Amino acid sequence: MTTNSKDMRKTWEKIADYFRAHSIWMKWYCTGCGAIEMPPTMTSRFDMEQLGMGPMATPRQADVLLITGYLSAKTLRRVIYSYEQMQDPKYVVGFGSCTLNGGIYFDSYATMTRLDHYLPVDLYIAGCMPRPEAIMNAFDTLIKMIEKGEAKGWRHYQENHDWYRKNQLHSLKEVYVKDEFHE
Amino acid sequence: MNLMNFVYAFLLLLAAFVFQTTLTGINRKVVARLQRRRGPRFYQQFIDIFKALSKGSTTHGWVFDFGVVMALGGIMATAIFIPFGPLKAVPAMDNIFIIAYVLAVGMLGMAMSASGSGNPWASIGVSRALTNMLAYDIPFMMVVFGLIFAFDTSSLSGLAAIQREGGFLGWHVIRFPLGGIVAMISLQGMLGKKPFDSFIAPAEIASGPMVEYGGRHLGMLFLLHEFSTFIEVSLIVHLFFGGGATVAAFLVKYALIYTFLNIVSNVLPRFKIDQAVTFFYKVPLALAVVQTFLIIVVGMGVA
Amino acid sequence: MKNKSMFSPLKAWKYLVKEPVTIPKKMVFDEPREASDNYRGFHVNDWDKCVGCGTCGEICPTNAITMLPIEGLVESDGHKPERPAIDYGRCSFCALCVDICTSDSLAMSKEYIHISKDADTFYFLPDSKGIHQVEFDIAYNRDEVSELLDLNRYEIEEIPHEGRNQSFMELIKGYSKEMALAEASRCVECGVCTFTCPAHMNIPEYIRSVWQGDLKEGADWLYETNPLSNVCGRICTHKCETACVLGQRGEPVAIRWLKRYIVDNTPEGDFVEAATAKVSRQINGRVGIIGSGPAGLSCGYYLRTMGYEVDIYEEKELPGGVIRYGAPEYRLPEASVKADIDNIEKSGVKFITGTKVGRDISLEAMKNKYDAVFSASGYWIPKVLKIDNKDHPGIRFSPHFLAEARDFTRGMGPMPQFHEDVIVIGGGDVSFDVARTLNRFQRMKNGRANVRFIARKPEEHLAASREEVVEAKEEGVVYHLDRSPTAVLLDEKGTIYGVEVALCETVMDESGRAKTVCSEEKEIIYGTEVYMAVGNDPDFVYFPEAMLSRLKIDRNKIAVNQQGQVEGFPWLFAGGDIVRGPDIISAVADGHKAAVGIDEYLMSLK
Amino acid sequence: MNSMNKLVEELKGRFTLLEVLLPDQQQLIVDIDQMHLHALLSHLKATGFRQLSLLTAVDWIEENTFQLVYIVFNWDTGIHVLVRTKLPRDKAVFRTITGIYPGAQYYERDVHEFFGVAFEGNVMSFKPLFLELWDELPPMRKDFDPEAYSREKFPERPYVPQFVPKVEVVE
Amino acid sequence: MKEVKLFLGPQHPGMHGNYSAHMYVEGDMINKSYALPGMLHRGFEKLMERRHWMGNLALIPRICVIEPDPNEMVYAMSIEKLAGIEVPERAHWIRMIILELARLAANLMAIGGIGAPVGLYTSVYWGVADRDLVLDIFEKITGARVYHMYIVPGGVRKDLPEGIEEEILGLLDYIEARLPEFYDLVMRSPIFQTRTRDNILLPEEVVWELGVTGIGMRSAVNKEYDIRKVKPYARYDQVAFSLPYGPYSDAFTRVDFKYVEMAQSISIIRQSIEKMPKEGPVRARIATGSALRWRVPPGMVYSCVESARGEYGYLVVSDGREMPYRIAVRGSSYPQGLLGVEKYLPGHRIDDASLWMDTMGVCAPEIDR
Repeated sequence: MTTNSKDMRKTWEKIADYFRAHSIWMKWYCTGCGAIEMPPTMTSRFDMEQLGMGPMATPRQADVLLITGYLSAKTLRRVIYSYEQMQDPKYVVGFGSCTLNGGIYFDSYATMTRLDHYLPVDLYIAGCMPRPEAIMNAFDTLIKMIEKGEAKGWRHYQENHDWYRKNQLHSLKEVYVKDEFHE
Repeated sequence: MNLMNFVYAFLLLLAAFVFQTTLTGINRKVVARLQRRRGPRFYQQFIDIFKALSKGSTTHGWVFDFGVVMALGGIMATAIFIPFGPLKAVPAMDNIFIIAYVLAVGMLGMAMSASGSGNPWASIGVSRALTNMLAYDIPFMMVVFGLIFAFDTSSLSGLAAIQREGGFLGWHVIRFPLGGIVAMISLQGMLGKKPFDSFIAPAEIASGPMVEYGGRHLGMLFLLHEFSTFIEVSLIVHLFFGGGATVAAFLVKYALIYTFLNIVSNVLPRFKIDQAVTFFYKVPLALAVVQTFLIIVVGMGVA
Repeated sequence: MKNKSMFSPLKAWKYLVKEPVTIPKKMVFDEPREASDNYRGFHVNDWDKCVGCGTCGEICPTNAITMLPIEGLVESDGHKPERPAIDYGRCSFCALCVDICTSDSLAMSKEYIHISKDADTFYFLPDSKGIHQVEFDIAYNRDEVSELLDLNRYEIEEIPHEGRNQSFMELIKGYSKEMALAEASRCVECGVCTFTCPAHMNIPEYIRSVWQGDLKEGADWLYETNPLSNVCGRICTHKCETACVLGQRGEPVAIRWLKRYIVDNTPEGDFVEAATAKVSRQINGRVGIIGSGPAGLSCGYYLRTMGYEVDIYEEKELPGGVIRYGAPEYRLPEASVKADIDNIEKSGVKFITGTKVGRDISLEAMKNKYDAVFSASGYWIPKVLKIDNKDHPGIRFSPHFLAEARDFTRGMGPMPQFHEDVIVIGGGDVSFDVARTLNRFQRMKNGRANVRFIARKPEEHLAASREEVVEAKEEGVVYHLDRSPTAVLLDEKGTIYGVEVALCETVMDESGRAKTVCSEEKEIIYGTEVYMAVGNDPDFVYFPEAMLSRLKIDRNKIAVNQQGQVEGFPWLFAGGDIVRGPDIISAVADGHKAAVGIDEYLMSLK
Repeated sequence: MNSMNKLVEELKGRFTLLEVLLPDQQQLIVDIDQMHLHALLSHLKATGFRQLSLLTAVDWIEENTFQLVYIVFNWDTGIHVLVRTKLPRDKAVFRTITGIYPGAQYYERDVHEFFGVAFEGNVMSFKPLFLELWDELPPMRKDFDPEAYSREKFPERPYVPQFVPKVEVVE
Repeated sequence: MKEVKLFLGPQHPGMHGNYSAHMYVEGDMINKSYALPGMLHRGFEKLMERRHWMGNLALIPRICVIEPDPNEMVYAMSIEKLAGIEVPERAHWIRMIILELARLAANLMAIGGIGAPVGLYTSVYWGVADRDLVLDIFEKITGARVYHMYIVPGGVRKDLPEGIEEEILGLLDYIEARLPEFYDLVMRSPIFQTRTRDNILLPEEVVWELGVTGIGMRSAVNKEYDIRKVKPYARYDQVAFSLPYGPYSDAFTRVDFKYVEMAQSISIIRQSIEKMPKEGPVRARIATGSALRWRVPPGMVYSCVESARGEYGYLVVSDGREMPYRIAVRGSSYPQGLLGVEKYLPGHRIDDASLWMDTMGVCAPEIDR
């Protein structure tokens, strides 16, 4: 990340970051199989609401986009679309092997291999899929990062939009979904 | 009205906000318990609201923006009229009709703004919300009219004072149990709690009117929600539970009622919108008719 | 069924006063719950055990494992200087790598949390500690149920034990197709063997050819590095098998027998083609080779494939050297030797037999005739034990006897003469060849045998290979082990009647080395003829005096450089026993190396 | 087993079957030519094989054919019948069976998308289903290399490992 | 009223998984709808052709994340049939325990998860938390929570850990005690019944037309049509169990049947633990050599098992090499998920759309593959 604005943060930004860190709403989008460990994380056994996190129905309300595993090209278009709908500041967490280097689907014609080519990723979790404990710890790390103002992926996306868009177009041909339904 | 009044009103509004938001937080913990988990920090709701306000937001046209502001303004204006136990920011203005009227401005603003977002889910949500309102308002208003008819006053504090004369047994909920039930059910509807929350059902219409709100707009929506909850629960406390002779009594009653509704809400699924309407027109309306009949014709419980 | 009640949902309120099931925060963040004893967490790899074979990477369904060369690790027999690195951007935590690990070094620990914004940290080189260098308990490990290797060899067919000591029929019949496929399927293609094989044969590749049923391709692979596959498929010392990673936990792949399976079962035409197809060009260059043993043949063949004109000089009647006049027929049938040598001949190598360098043609003459000379004259002068009466004419020596025996079995000579009660002194493979050949001759001629075998060491310390020791005993050779000969005993007429031996004992000293100590106690072993097979020496008579003085010869070995070039004589190359020894495959390797060296040398001259 | 024998006899009597295989006791594979496939399926459906469990294809690229496999199931006897037929690979056109098994509609679309087999009479089957903006060979064909496609479209991560330790050489 | 286009999914909270239904809505009624699958398409069938028979073990469970074990089972069964391998007796019983635990976990998720489309989140929280206890057992047996890779061709990958039987029995007792609480919370609630009774019907003709299997089929055709009964695999013919069936399939019955099935699963596991041989081999080799070079004799075979959503099958084709030649997957919910959405989702209200998806058992990953 290019920002070294830690010292330049204004006081109000520090306060805002405190609130942002402790109230992270995730977008309810199960992109891949890692999503199966989200219900245990969200519900009683691990209860991520303890961290102030909760699911949100639409991208407009969400702060964090969880990429729970592989993304097919078809999903990737929708994910990018959703990400762009989200309000700044926003964060992306990549779950498991697939988001890092394609995982077990590295040779699949349908799935992407590295997420950070298309979206700025603030945090990766190892595992296939990561256990709820790992997910919870990742959220904890994310919280600390936001508090310190280190989770600046969204700004990176703004600043390097052309680069990202070029990659997106290379892999997807068209970023926005066009089918008979979206005319 | 002078400057002092404004400051006073502002402080009461602030108190209402702090109280209701804390209560929401505590309730989240209570509900969590029901769901066999620990739940968030009790001040989580504050963090959520301030976070939302700190975020950027996309506008969908001036109707969208203006609607939210208008709704928040309307609701806050309404909240000023609500007595805070014995405290009143605007004395002698706690008339139910005024409250209902000003409240409508807020609701209308909300509807306007949501429709302005242009999202079809939002439109469906709005139309459901309005249908819902129609459904719960009729039985509720009927019972309230009964009360006004019986006691010849439409002042909230007035009605509350009348109840307190009879002590615990003087509460309207005891004296007019059917009306009490109708009011509680309607309140459930007003608050958008299950089973009457189909207008914000995430699983059906992706949270309906809220679908396009994010960041600051959503924050305002949260504020609005806290205030409207405060208004609606306070109405019931004043109308049926004897209001508050002291601030503490008012708050305790308020908290108990709110928590009760919440835990009821969380063990019930939601009605479809048509089923909700049918339900309101079947059960609460019938009860309301009977209650009003008893009040007006038989005079039961009035004296 | 009117099974409904407004109040039944309210029963859930009882949980308002019950303890939640949520796992306490402490068990999530501070000390995360311990995973189960079987958990497939992050990898751990015991570097002391790991041999770097890379089988884990082969099985990995996600291509997550790459073998990284590690600086400071040294390649050795059965060990590659590599260790697996795992890409957690690929890994699916299936643990197939653990199940197939040949050396039992890879396992999975109970560690399961790694979070980072730096993607590079997900590329991980496991050692015995975890990804964060914190020790976690080992969880998932292979057991015999989850084993993915086939640890036991498939038996090769042999001729029946009864009666086999009465003929020179080949002992091993070879693999059937089914068995060869089964054996070949055990290979994990790690290629560790290739390093150990002196000739660096393409072992995994030709085993793969067997497994895929493409024997022609297998023969092609064989001829890449070894023109004597028929021979080596039968009597190679198979060091590769001691390196084989399957030997870490089970029995190594029968590499030698699989090679033999290829040569035995490839259709003859394909086999000849595999040998000759490589000769594609013609170069203006001539090389003379002294000795047609394995080194000479190998050198000649590879020079031929490079396009050189090659003449091989052989003292004896037939080319082949030790493979023609050394190994006994029951191990290495004449047909196999002939097949290999014929193929080499078909590739265009010329044999000049019955011509001894130094006697019929001088080295000087060769130097003038050829651009380069390769000498692989071998060890043909027998060593003599320094015991009493060592020069008695009744004592016979292995090279001569074995050559006679071979001549007889190929029908080119009479059966050698021998007595009824014979004594063989030795301990290495050759002495067993002598003993077993004698044993067969005696039984063929007399119907009974009396071969007494004397060696200084006990059975387990003999230099010969295990199978020789076992088989010779089965065939009826009588062992007198732990005995050191001190004298050949002669009667009044001067004929031999026995050998006097001292009783010895072999013990391990502190450093773990075996040490043989002989006592004064003596014993007589009776027999009328003595065969000595205690090693051979080279014959350097063909070197002119002037040259010999300039050669560096240490313990009968000529000093050469990496490519077999004799120091001080750039046109002269040497290989085989006179340079390195001690076995055929090393000689083949020397020949190949020298061929490459000669080519480079001659090219550099142009 | 008895009902299986009866079934085999019956089918053999009514249709010219190219091959009949019995992989297990409750499974029957019959090969039939394209012409008679519909008649066979209709017959099977009428005799209790009411469910189409699966319709798929196999690409026998060396023979230059596609093999269509129709798996029908009789819930009462527990017998699966695999009806197979071959199509030339370069003229992969067949007729729909949606008239017999309406449930085949999406299976045919599936096969069309992944193998490029066209089903006449099933208009919907020509639309893309799982893939979006696909412009390559149908991916399940054997001559399509997914890894090469993936490499080209979705670049791999070039790791910069900084961890390779040096082992101290013990003399 | 004007017709509007709406899409349910892929990121709609009412949709389980990454799946989408495009709906043309007038008022609250759905006039026309199409399923939009493929967001989870990974090309499994292609990838399986590129990996060793054993390497595919890592791939197959990932086809259906909700209930991965039937995948492993059908794959193993296919190879065993092709290679003609006898599975050791004990392995059969262990497999049954695993499959039924998986069914239990899937059903717990389902009966809890039914709360999501109707807004009763408490049951979701409960259901998932209780399912997690099953996952704990799985972790102990197989070494992973979700993707077990435990049922392998030839048997199972490892023997059961010591003392796990008691833990399983303890868990079963717990779940058995919890089921009535779920029933009280969800099924006996009048509001839930109002929403689900006589709603989202699945008539018998539709079952046959689409090819729906599993609970949907049994509740509609009034027969005990279950692969476990019709063509028993493992040792299902040696345990006593009976499955619910009926002639009238509405949303309520289908959920109700899941409770009965769970009770049956519990009973099957108990019987298995009792009847299984206490020791013995648990795995047979499928071929000679190392796993890199296992070959399966050429042939074609279809195997199926009963998953929590119906008939789950693989068509496996081998050409005798070390990798499969072709594997085709029949996802149980393929018929209702695609053709069903197109033909029978219209006519329902949008309120019911996600309930439709849920009670029909539409599982996106197994459709997309």
